[in-house]
Amino acid sequence: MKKVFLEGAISPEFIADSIAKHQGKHSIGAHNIFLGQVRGDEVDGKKVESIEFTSYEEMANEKLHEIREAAFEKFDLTCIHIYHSLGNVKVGGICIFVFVSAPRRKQVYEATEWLVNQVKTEVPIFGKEIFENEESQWKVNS
Amino acid sequence: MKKVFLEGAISPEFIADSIAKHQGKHSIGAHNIFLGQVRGDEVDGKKVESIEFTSYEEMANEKLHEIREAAFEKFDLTCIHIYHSLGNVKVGGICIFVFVSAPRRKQVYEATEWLVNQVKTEVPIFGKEIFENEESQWKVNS
Amino acid sequence: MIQVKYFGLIAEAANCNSENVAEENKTLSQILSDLTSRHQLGDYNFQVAVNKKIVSNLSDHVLSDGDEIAFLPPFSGG
Amino acid sequence: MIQVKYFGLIAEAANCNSENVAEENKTLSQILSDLTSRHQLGDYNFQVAVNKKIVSNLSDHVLSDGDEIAFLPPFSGG
Repeated sequence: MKKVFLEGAISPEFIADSIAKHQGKHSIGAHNIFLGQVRGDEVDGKKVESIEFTSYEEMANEKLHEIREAAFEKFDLTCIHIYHSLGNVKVGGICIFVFVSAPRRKQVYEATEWLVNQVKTEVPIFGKEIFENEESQWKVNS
Repeated sequence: MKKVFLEGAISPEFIADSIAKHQGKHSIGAHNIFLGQVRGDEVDGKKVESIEFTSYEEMANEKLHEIREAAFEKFDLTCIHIYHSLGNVKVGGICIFVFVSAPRRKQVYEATEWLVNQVKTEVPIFGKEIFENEESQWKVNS
Repeated sequence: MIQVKYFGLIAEAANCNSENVAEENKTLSQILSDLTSRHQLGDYNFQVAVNKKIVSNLSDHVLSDGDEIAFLPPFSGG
Repeated sequence: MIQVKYFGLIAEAANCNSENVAEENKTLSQILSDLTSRHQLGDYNFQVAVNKKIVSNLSDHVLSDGDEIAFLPPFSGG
């Protein structure tokens, strides 16, 4: 089972490191990366300051394993990496990192989109938006 | 006119730095990144060792400006960045970096795909594959 | 014993993250109905997982000792 | 004067990156035909740009002093 959950925001250095690790794989010709960044939305005049993520981790890990297997069936990919934050991620911080690599570019965009949508709809992760005034509301995915 | 061409491979640190620069833009919720990596293809038993890129830079810059403008018309995006290597990029090195950011994720995948295809088909950049034995052949995009 | 876990909005509403309940030969729908009324979750939207799998047909489900039930509000990762 | 630029495979085949030619009231197609035969480029596949724009209808094109012609083999960036 691959490690998916990271405490807090995912740093640009972590992403650079993941990219660098693929430079020795000479069959890869195309990478596609999706990053979700916490937006400073305003709701009724209050600005989102951070999102607090929790998860049913054991179930999430099982589901993510299934999603990864299904993606390898569906698309011609060399590698798939999925990372998601737990705990607090401030506005501007990256909370999801999906990284797909393949010999050729054709399918990487669709594969990334499919994976991101699967994570959003099928994996038990829960985000709570924390406002400047310390009020909060549970995030709803659209 | 934004700077597109970089000498040699595009480093993971350069990519991390570009990501970090967007973390202060709190309207952004989604990034999509395409990276093209030089593949160690074998052609008639000879392995590609690097690609040497040249360009008609003045025309390429004009064309890239048009492509960027067209993408802003076509898709709901906050930022677009396109970088391409000139000179020698060894196998495993990154030679194209297309970076799209938007408030929401919906269009980022398609926008990235469109931009990459435009760069490949409309921009006067020429790649020459250099083999281990110092022979070479001009790259043909598929 | 059945272990019950509550997540996100539901954990907050129930004011509880997890608890154990005796099964006493009850079906899944009976246990859910007990817990929903005890924690006043009737107005909330949630799915139920048993042993980490979503159960879509709650009425047919038979529980065994050691099963783990989870109350899952709408997912909002990413 | 017209400046002529050659790129990629075409520069290699012509053994030339750029040169100046006198226009002498020639049309674009005349100049291209001269250069193609001088550099033996007849077997190669290329597009022509004038002042950084691809010219699709070569026969209609009228050149002016100071124009820049480019011989562009198939693009293969990325």
